[in-house]
Amino acid sequence: MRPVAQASGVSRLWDAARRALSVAELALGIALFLLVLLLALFGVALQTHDPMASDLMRRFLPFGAEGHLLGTDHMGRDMWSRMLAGLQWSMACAFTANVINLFIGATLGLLAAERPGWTRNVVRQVADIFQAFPSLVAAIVVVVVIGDGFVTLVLTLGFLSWPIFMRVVYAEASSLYSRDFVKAARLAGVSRLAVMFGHVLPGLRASLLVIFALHFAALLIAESALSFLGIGAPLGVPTWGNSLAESRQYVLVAPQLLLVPAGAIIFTVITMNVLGDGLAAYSRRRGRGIEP
Amino acid sequence: MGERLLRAVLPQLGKLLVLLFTISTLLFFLLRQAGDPAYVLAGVGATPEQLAAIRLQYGLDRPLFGQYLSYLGNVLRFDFGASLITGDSALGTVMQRFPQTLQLASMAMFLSIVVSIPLGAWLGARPERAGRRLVSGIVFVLQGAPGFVLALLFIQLLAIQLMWLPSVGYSASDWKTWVLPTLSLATFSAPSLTRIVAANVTEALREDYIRTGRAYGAPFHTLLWRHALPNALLGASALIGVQFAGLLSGSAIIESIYSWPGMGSLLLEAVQTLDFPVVQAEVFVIAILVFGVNVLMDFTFRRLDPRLADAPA
Amino acid sequence: MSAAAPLPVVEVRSLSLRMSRDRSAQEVLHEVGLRIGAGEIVGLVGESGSGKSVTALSLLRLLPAGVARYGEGARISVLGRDILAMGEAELRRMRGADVSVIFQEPMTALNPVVRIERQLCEVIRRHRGGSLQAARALSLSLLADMRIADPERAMASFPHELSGGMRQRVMIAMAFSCDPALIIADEATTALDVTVQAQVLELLRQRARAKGTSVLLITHDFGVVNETCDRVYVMYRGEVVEEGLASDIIREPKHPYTRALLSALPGRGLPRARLETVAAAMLEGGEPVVRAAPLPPRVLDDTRPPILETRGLTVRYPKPDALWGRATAPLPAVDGVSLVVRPGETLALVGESGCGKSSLLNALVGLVPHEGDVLYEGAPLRMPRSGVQMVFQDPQGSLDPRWPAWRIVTEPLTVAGRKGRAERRRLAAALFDRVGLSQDAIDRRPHEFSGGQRQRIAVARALSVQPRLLLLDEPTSALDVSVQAQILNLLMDLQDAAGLAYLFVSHDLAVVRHIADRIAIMQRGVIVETGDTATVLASPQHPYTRTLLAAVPRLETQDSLKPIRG
Amino acid sequence: MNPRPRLTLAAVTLLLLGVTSACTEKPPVGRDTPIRIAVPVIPPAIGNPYQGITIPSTLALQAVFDTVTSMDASGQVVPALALSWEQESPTEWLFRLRPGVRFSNGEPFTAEALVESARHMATLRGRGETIGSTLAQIESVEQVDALTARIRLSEPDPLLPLHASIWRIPAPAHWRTLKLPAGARNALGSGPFVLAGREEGRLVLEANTQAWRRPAAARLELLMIPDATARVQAFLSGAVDMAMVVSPDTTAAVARAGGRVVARLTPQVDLLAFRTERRAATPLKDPRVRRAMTLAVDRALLTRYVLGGATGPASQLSFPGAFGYDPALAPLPHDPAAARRLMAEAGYPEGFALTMMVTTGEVVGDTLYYQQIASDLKKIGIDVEIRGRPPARQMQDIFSGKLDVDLFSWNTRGTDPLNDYRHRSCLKSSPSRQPFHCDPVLTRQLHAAMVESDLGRRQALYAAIARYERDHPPGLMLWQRPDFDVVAANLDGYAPVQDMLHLERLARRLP
Repeated sequence: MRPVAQASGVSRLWDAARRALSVAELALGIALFLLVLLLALFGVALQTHDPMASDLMRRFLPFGAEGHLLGTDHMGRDMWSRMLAGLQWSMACAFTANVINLFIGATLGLLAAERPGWTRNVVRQVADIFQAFPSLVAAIVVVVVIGDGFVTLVLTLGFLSWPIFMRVVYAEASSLYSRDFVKAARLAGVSRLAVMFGHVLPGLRASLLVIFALHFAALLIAESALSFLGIGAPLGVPTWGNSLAESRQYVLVAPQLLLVPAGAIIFTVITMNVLGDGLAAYSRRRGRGIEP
Repeated sequence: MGERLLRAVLPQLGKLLVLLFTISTLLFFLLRQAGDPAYVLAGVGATPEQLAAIRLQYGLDRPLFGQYLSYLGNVLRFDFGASLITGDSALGTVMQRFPQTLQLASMAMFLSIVVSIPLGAWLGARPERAGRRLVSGIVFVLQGAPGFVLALLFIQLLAIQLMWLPSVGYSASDWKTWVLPTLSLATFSAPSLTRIVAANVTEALREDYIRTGRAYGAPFHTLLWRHALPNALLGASALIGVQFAGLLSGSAIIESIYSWPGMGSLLLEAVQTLDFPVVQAEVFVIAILVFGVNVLMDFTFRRLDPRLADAPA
Repeated sequence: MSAAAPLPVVEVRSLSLRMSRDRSAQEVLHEVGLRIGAGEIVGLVGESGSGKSVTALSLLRLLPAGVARYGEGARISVLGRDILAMGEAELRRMRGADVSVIFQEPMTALNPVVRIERQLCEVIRRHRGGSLQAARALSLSLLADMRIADPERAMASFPHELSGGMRQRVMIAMAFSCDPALIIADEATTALDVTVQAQVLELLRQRARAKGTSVLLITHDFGVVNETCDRVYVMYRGEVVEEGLASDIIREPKHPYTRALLSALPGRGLPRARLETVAAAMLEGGEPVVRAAPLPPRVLDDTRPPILETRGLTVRYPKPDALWGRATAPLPAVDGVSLVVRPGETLALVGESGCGKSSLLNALVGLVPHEGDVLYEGAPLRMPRSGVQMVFQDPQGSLDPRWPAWRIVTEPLTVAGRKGRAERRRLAAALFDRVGLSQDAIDRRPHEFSGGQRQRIAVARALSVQPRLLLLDEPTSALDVSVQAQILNLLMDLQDAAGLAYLFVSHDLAVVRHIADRIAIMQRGVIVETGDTATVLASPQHPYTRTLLAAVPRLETQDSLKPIRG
Repeated sequence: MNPRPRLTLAAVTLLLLGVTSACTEKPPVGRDTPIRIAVPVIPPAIGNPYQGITIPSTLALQAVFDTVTSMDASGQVVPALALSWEQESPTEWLFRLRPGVRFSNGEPFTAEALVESARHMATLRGRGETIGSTLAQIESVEQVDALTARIRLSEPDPLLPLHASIWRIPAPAHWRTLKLPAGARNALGSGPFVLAGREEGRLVLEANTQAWRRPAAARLELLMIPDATARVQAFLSGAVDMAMVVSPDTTAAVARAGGRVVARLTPQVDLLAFRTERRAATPLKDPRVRRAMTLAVDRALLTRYVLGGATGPASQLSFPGAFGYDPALAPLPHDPAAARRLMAEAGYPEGFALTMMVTTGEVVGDTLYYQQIASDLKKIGIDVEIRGRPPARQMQDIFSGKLDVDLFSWNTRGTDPLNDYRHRSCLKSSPSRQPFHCDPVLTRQLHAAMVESDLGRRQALYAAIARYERDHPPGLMLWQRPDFDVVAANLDGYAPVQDMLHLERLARRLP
């Protein structure tokens, strides 16, 4: 028997990347996301000032004044540097909370899809309850009771908003479980675990990515909203929510202070939305390719 | 008819009871964990005797589990006790704020629906046209802008710069005070609703029955408004319940920005002052409200969608 | 215009059409010519992708405007009017009034949230005007004409409340509602059961003849053409390759494609003869043409112990109850079925949709709970079991789209123990060889294969663990005729080579007649008749078997199925 | 294109236009136009005179009720409901009351009102209310005659007349009919205004024409606007005539709109208190470290740039006008070099890490100076992590010993500093009340001052404590807290005295 040619992993990856970039929406999303990611990871290098260093003699400087690209805030701190520092905090917070969401949601969703009946009913009821209850209201109660800080915030957001993942995973996994290739695998004697990891999880990858990106945006908003209400990030941490809350007190004196964190939040959220929509468009197209 | 209603309500009711039990239990222990209400009641200058007296008066000296049981018993009778801050009935305090929140949320929901459905249908009908792409882009950006950020920008622009509208405060008789909060809260739901309606309409216009309609000479507007839109809305309907929960979330923050005397700002106050009975009553009311709305939606759309009418819940 | 040469209802000349999708345009029609005379029933036959539906939709310019681009010299004239030059409003006046369409899937072709009454009356009032009462009265009489038992109730119903046959009758009523000159029936009966199809076709033909309406009948089924059409056009890859009187073409096809298509049909020649696959060769480069050779006599030993046996197999589905949980449905889906499959033979299980054949299959493999015994080689069958493998109807759904083919076909092998990647690839190549696929293709993913190739992969996977019994669940119903022929050939070859036993579930009597040794007819969960295939088909005992056989559209008068009808 | 969506869009546009055009008109101002005041909070128990200490939450109470005594601008006690008083013994005082005063329901004001009030403060509920616990030394009141009351104390209080300046008296007969706590909404007093109406976030007060403090304005309206910026906006848009507690940074904007921002020094000193009792090893146990921290913070800079120069660094936990304030005492200077030396001396040349707990939102811009202080401390090597916590929660944690931080925001309030010492020191500790700063020397001094009933000697002892505390700081003494109010140019009579605003003097100057 002659040897069989096989495609190398690298070239397959390259192919995938080329295909991904061929969807304009996704290409834009990836470009924006990379920008945000680079700013988050290496933004420290771009900081022109210490984001915490205050100078009460130089409060409320306008954009571009005295080497402050975006001006200074009510304590004379550099807005540009603070915006970059805030990006880091927001991204870290939203990412960690999202991973917790993903983990809980995917586990429960898979469990519910894999074991119809009692388990599924309980999981779906719980998810219903979590989803029906206004999550910000719940977060307010929990964060205030437990106390603020990164860990509280991340855990609260992480444990409150997983149902969206659970629902998507459940719906998609259920449909995958009803597909004939899963039946075929089960009939061939492939174990439940192997089916889950071999057939179901890879099939969920695209949707999970989409939800991850879109929910990331929701978590960014939730984080900044809680910080804005003064029950999220600790005082002094230069998050955008904190900046907004503080800028708001000086909106009559220096309205531009509002624009920087507001613009940053809107830009980042939209980036994640564009990325999510792009991923969705891409997977729809891929889906059409696979299943004409 | 009666049975249909029962079918829609009964499973939801069971769910609601489970939810209420879970919430009340969680809240009780969570809030007790957070602090001792006696300190709240006594205030800064309290003496030990005062604290003891207060504990005795409010039954805080009994074992925790005993307190929990009697609390559950009271909850069953809708008795959440008196607010620790004002001494008023906690439920009464919440219900006093309830109409304002309901008003705000309903106005925002109404505005969202009134704007989103025609706009979504218009956008979804011919999504590829340049003008609509532009509008879609704006809707997309609005969807990305968090409602509270927009609220701040609205205040800055419409209230401070242009002085068109009052920036804060609530007056039952002055509708001008309603405009900005409603507008801000509507931004929580309108953009996503618009996008979903648009996507559903586009989707529905690709369905076979639209092709049938075209094959039988139906003009485009008939296909869009009478055939595609109803189907598209049924798809979007499930979202409206979720949106309502989202609006209640949003109202917490919008109410605090606009000093709107509703349940959302009450919750923030009550939580920060550790006014446990009010927090408990409020969370209860919100849970019941959300489930009420969901049941209503479920029931309504069950009636509207013939395919669901006979199906079990 | 003169009385002697009546104007044709439809005249299509050199119709070329490009359609764009995802920024790439593709020619889907090339120089198509078509002519339908008044009162004529014309068939348009072809396999999927041949362009027959696109041609039909072009008659009313129903293709999405931005996507379809007509060629330079294309001319479509309907009732003497130039369709391609018409304005939108003028077209709308024509659609449904002069020309109406019946689509394949009546469930989706009717608006699910609008009552039948409104959908019918809307069309009538749009083209005929008049009061709502008048439109209602007309609708009722149309529905009555369509032999709908309770027209009032049907009017008040939503589409989902009607059966498939009823819905299609409603569609036909709608098509006739404005007395059109032409009705386009686009695979109008494909989704229906064979008995219902016969009734609906009959209705359509009678009504058209009575009203003098022309019909353009789009189908892939030569039997339907034979029973219904006056003339026929055969399409292949966007071109009309042959046209003429239906009976002529079926008797003496001139174009090689038509010929191949006809000879690829099972049930015409001798059972188990190799089917011609010229069309397959034209489509996807399968095996070369092999003329039917005389078959070796098939030796089956009825005394050997059965490989699979069921005794009193019963399946009941619990029905979700509105308020208080679950209750059991009164009628079981499968009711006391006893079957025997012997080594090396093919038992066909035949029935219409909903008869319980899928439930039976699912019960066999343990996917649904059942009562009664299932014995494999004399012992209770417990899946998974390497001796029993299954092939599903839709190769699309039965192959994981994310896996390369070599992983798919060797998946069952991994159960016994870990095997190295190289080892698995080697085995995959061998399996590919066995099912007639190129070994180079083992790295491709399912979407890179055609439908028939995918079904071969599914078979290869089943073969990987050397089973003795294959459960085949409608393995060819999702495939075009030419591809079906290949798969049937493959299955017969494998059976001959390895002595496999098949439990072949199907609704297609022609296929069954071709491949099965024995046959079991199933109706409402019960086996109503069973026996040797030739015997049962030649002299059916049960009335249902007779109805079923009578309903199958026949290709030629000397068809062996014919005597049953007489 | 279907006309329907276009119509909808047009309708929405029209609606928006209509909204904006309708909003530009303003009602004319007349004599009966109420004076509208934006306040951060209107407490629900608005009618209960025993709740609340500081303005603006007591604004309504000050309008409706009279106090037993009052204070002038210098902090001296002056007559109010009581015309004169004398100390009969260390624990007995005789108060002579103002004749001819009537409550707004017609009840005459007599000693009976004081008797009833003291009775209420002695009840379980009364003890839990703020005034009841501040005036806890009052044991009972005896009616000597209609206009003479004898007050008996549980411990000597030479400053009782001063303390009585927060003692507001409700109409006794009416008070007895109220069912507390819900009844607190309806209490009535003898003050210049009566409660005329209330809805969510709004309180209407009408002139009490019978009052001995005759009001100049016919009506007052209090509007609750929790957000400081929003209060200024309300003023800028003409919705209110006064806005209590705003940011001094808005001065320019307010001036452009024809108003002024006035600083009002409140009777409290802001303090970032050291929790020296937290654990054995805390560096805060060392007074040198505490002094170093005080030296490190540039309080003068903060007061100049952030508090509009309305106040200056505090030298003691007391303020001009308070009993025992020592005007001669100078605050510790800003001297980072000296601070670093002290740190090295104490064995912390590299500094250390601290957690600071603050409650935000009580004072406008408070987040700013907490962050600035943290930033100053960082310069001498002290890393401060700031955490926020709701006030109620913080109080409770402080006293129950659960507070796991090193320093926290606190303010010392009132005209008698001893009241504050009681709370924070181990002067009077108990299982349910953990002291957070327990210096044995200080405790001795405090004890001596507490039992001293001679005013002059007591004052000297207070001054000694102030000196000791400056060099052994119990916390970062910041400054006497100023509040800033916005007042319209055409508004007369705005003259606050410590926590008192004479609302009866407010009047609108008509053009």
